[in-house]
Amino acid sequence: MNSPRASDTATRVRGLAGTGKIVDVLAPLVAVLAAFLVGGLVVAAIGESPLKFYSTLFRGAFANADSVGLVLFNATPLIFAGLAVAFAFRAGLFNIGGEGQLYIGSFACTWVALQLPGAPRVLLIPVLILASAVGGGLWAAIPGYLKARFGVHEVINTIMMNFIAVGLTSYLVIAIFKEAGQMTPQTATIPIAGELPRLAYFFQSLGVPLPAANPLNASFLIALAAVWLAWFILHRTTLGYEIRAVGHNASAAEYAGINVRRTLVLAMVLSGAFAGLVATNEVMGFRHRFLDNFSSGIGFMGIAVALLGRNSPLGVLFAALLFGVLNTGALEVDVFTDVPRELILVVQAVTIILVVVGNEIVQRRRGRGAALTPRSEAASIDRDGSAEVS
Amino acid sequence: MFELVVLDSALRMATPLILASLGGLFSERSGVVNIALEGILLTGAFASILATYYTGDPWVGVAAGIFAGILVSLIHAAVTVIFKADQIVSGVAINLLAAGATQFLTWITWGSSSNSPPVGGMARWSLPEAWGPVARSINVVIGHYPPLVYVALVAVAVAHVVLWHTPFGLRLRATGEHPAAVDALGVSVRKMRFAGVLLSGALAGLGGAFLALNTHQFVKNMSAGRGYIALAAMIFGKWNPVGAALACLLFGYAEAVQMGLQGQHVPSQFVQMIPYVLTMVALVGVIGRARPPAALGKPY
Amino acid sequence: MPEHNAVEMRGVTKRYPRVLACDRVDLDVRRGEIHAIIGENGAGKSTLMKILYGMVRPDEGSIRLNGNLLVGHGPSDSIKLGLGMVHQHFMLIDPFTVAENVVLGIEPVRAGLFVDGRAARERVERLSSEYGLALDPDERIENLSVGLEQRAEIVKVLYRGADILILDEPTGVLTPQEVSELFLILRSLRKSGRTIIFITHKLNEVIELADRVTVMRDGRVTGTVSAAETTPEELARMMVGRDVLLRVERGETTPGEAVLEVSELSAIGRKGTHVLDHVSLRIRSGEIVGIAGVQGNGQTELVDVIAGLRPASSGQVVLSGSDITNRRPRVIRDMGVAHVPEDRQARGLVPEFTVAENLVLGHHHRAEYSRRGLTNVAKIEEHARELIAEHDLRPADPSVSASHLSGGNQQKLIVAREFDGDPALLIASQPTRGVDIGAIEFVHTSILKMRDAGAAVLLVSAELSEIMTLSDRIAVMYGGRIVAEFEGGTVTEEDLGRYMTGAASDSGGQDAAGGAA
Amino acid sequence: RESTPSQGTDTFKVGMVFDVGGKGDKSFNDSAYRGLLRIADDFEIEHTEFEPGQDADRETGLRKLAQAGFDVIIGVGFLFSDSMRSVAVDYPDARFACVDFDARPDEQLPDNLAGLIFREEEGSFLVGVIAGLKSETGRLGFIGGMDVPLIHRFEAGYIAGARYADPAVSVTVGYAGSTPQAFADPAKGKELALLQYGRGVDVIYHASGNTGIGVIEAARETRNLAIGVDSNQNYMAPGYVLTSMVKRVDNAVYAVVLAALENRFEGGVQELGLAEDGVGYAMDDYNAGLITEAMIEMVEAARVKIIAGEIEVPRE
Ligand SMILES: Nc1ncnc2c1ncn2[C@@H]1O[C@H](COP(=O)(O)OP(=O)(O)OP(=O)(O)O)[C@@H](O)[C@H]1O
Ligand SMILES: Nc1ncnc2c1ncn2[C@@H]1O[C@H](COP(=O)(O)OP(=O)(O)OP(=O)(O)O)[C@@H](O)[C@H]1O
Ligand SMILES: [Mg+2]
Ligand SMILES: [Mg+2]
Repeated sequence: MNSPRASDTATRVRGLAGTGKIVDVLAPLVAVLAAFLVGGLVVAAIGESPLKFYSTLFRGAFANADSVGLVLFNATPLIFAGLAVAFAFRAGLFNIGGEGQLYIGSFACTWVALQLPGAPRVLLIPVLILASAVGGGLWAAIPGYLKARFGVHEVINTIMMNFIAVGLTSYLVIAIFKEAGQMTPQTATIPIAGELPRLAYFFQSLGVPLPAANPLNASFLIALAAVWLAWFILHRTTLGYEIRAVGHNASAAEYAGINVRRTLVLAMVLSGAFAGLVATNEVMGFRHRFLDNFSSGIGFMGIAVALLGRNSPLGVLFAALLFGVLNTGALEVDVFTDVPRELILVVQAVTIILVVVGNEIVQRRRGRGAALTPRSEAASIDRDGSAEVS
Repeated sequence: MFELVVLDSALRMATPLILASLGGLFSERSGVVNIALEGILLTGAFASILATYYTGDPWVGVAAGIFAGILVSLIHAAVTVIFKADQIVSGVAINLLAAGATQFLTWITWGSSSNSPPVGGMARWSLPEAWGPVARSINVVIGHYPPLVYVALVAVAVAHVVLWHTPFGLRLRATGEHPAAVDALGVSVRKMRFAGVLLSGALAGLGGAFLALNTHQFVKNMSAGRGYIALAAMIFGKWNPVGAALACLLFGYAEAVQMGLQGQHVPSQFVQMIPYVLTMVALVGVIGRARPPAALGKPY
Repeated sequence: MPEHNAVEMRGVTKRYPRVLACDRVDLDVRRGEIHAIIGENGAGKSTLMKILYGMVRPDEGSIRLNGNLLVGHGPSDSIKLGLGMVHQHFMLIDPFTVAENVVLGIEPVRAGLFVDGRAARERVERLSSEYGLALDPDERIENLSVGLEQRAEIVKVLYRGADILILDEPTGVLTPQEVSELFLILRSLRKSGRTIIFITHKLNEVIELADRVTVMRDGRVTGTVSAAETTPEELARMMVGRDVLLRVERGETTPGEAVLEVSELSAIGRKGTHVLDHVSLRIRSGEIVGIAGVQGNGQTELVDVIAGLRPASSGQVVLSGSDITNRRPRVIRDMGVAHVPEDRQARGLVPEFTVAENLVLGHHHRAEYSRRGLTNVAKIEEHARELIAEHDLRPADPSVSASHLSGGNQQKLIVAREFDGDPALLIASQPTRGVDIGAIEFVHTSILKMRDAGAAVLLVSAELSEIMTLSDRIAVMYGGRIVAEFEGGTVTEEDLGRYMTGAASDSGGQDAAGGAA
Repeated sequence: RESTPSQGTDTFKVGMVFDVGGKGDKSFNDSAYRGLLRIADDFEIEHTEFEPGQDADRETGLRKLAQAGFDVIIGVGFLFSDSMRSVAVDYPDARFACVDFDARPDEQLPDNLAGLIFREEEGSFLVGVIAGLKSETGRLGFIGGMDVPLIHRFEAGYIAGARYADPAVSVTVGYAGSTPQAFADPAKGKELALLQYGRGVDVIYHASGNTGIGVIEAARETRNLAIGVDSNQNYMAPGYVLTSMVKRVDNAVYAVVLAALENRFEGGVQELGLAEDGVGYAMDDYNAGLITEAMIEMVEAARVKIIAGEIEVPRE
């Protein structure tokens, strides 16, 4: 039934579609390599050896079990933050508020822990994980609701709420919960029963010489579980189906009887919950207390991680590991070479830019394809309320 | 609360915000979201100190700040207008880049990745005292604030006139509303958007220059979220220069009051939150009537 | 030297990723004529005109304007050469005034720097009075009716000194009165020596207005004829590619109980006007009710309100005895309403989803596919395989993304999904828009099968022939109201046309009220 | 970074990790850095310094240095206290020193960890006396960086000293913020100072690290007086910096490294006050014209009394 020209088109299109998968993986890899190249050029430009720079970087990340443990430790919060962004992306939402959500999640976790001094481990740990998720989720629910109800763009509101979260937790820590007799703006430590075990002993028992002092802890396992969970929610639950439908095509979702507003809020809550889980590493696993201003941009790094991971949970895992390598290596570079760590930030930023640009080029050559970034158009809601009859 | 010193302080605090939000305005009126304002402020701040450090002339520093702002916004323009990549992602990446690059360069130049040495600031404007009492009373007015404060106020008026009374402004706004229509009339959407984004870089770069020159020093991350606040002010001001400037003044005032209130047992964190909470409340209340440029954020 | 044609296009070809929009098209437009271009949806008319205007680059072919070869030209070159285009989707900036829209790009300036608002206003006033295009230059576009917006577009073109005007489907959105006013304007423009290219797919308009007609089908030109020497039948044949329009046999039916009862239903649109104005309608089981009307007269809104996608401001929708007014879409779907939406890309599909996922869209929450919140992947796939086999969807792969399907197959997918599982009410909106003859036949037989199986069918279509072929009863909508109702087969296309244009609204309004009671 | 250590050599190696504000703050961090440079000049010592990027890097950074065989590792700032405690235990062979150590009451430190604490209130008292004597308006200002107990000590000593000199003075207090960033925000410092000067304050004492650069700038701009902190900041705006409360972090760093070199490093909390020359006020050519003999006499008298315990300087 096809005329010759139609089948020509079909072959061409099919050909490209076939290579799609490879391109999807290859494009970010090429971007990363190109960014490394840029970094190397900068190093050379300041008269240092790029070779030494990168060998130090990778030594810092891979020299021994301890380094690798640090990589995983540094990757852990980025996995959560990346999942938060990627998950919201899937609903067509751009959650820039990971930073605020992880602060609130961490504070909620700490606060609950401090309220339950005598609780047994089996109870406290799940409760604290829940508290982290709920804290982050509720904080994210606010911009989600404002988007769904009033159509206010979530980007601005999540940014505003980052500042508010930092101020609020700072106030709570300093004015109310500060550890007595200490000047560091931090709370008292949480009960030992609420601490996540470090993985050193576990790995040692497997014969991996991970030093006891290595901060890698069970939060990493929670992060792996979260990767699976994010995938499972998106692809194996009705809610995930609805989230993806809303993200891809809000008006089709509405047509299909999906409550678009509710789905948007729920997606935002889940996204915030992932961000809140950063507390499992920072509070339960590492510091065992809430330290004012501890994050220094984990939430923002999550955006980069999600982007690099093409908003798929597994991609987030790999991207977070890459950033973990870079951050861990950065410290080594900082301590042992004359190149400052800030160069790593530059490499990370260049990676993101190259990834988005590369993606657009690939998409254009392919004609069309899955959008890398949310179609804000699709998820925007008229104030007229055509999205819902109430 | 209405002491002159507080109002003075508010105006100075508002100045970088005003410049950056005017910048945001030109970009967004052309249809390009510019979250990169934060990074542009920072880069402008760095460049202005760098140039002042080497030339000793803060006005060269101002020029450098503007130039650096344009350079950074060029990246944003290229990524979003030519490659049509997502504008928010580009902005986020540029902010990261600016944070890393300015620290890196600070380290290269001055051996500290957190701050530059102090440089000479900008002299207040004044007429020679010898010109007599009239000159002296004029000096009271024009010498009251750092020069760039006046520049910012004039920029508001100029931006208003440009946007609403010149062909360029008409085309720019049209591009943000309906790029296809502009294209159909033979006006290059690409050129208009480049112009909008680059102007935004120039203005935010100038804002960064004020920030740094007024403190005589570059300090890492000294933009401290002002780019985002400027963006919020722009929305708060309904994408109008005068409205945005008023919103900036309000935010500057909130900050000044917060400092003025110190020692009076109002937790500073709460006062510092005022602009953010205000923005969120305003968005819910205002956005219905204020309409963002219809094609904002959409690549063309 | 003979006078050049105003436009000469030769061998123009444009490929899009999945279609050949224009295939070696030749087109000659003589100076001073009104030249119509007709063709079905997706035939490539708009693309051809955008290529002429310079908004789209052709892959191959040459274009001459008044004898000058255009190479790599853009809109600004076209404007300089006296070519102006009124686009199918208006290119107006809503918050700007008429005058601002008109002068944009060639603004009169004052003091070398500022837009001269007064000059702009005067120019607009002069142009509008010259051609009888009454317009207030200071009114914002967002406050104008569609007809006035179109005038603004025409003034825009005239302001640029165009002597060749392209109008892409200018009548599709106009009221009949506005259409006749437009025709007056176009004739006066022709009298002033201008050349007009006029796109439409309404045959009678062509005969009425045009000097010559070029017909397109599937990206190709099938011929150019003189309007005076042709008939609608001949044009139709050229458009569709065969002699008579395909007609499926509609057997007799004995309608049963009322399934859908719409009474006094109203809805408010964006501009605060009644887009639905006290509409009453009744459909019984085993009956197809067709809604005829010019696009934009409330058909879309009627369907959306029934489906729960748009709030009703007053009135009632009753489905099989229960009130479903302003219920959620999911509730309405679950009560047995199936809906083939008007715009399949925007509504009916999630193109990024797989075929299998799309085949449960809207049913995904039902117990078969969702147990305690978890999706039953195996069941969804099995369901997809069944439907794919039953409806001959191609490719027969449930895991392929729906965006990779051809237009016709996308429509078949939607039909397969919506017709599945014995709906009580089937709403079919423009069910055959942009699909080829084979698919049309499939869709039409499917609709009739549904009816025969006892479903109530609400059919909305811009194609009168489709309405006339399928409907047991026909209601005509105009201005948000039902202005007439007829038994199927008792009315001619011309009659319907008169009601659709509002020419015969008064008596029709009575009919409608009576018929719905 | 002047000399990059190669791993595994036998030279004595000192690593320094900075606080927020970092090297070049002309104040606290620079004071520590000066001490390091001085001892590196006097002895053959390899040294490296860096500023941690993220919070977790504080501990990891200390650990890396310890692993790389550094002999002395110095954390500049109380934010290192927690990390120091745990790293010191894990690396008993390295010696650790933490400036401004955040000691818990009655805390027992490991042998290889020295917590250096300064009695800033004593030095602050002395500059308070100078300010009280100098002020013409009778209104003094204090600008702190981060609103924390450490800085409250500066404030308390300063106020006590000012009242000691002139019981009628009033002191306006402002803090730049509640996050570490408050030590690195000169823009804010300047505005806070301009506000205070605008309200009739004529001498402001800042204890705000980098933020204070803005305070001194404001003094210069409005022709008022500022008092520097930690390092001698008198030179920064000659004629407008009344004096500086010097905290001899440099001396402390020097002493700690020297002790380690000479194998007499001792762990535990070390408090350094006026008696130990750990704090003081700065006199030099830049401020000689601002301070009279009579003022110095009174200040020196106060110093003697404090050391003798006759004056009890409040800490809060
Ligand atoms: N920008 C584009 N990208 C991809 N395909 C396109 C694009 N524009 C048009 N097409 C496709 O080209 C074909 C011709 O479209 P065109 O708009 O020219 O049709 P038309 O004859 O004007 O139809 P209608 O009567 O519906 O306006 C259609 O199949 C359409 O989907
Ligand atoms: N990206 C793709 N990957 C795989 N198959 C594709 C892709 N794009 C198109 N096809 C297949 O190629 C065939 C031709 O597509 P095309 O859109 O030209 O169909 P068509 O001739 O218009 O069909 P229809 O009459 O059903 O509209 C279709 O069967 C479609 O399934
Ligand atoms: Mg068309
Ligand atoms: Mg087709």
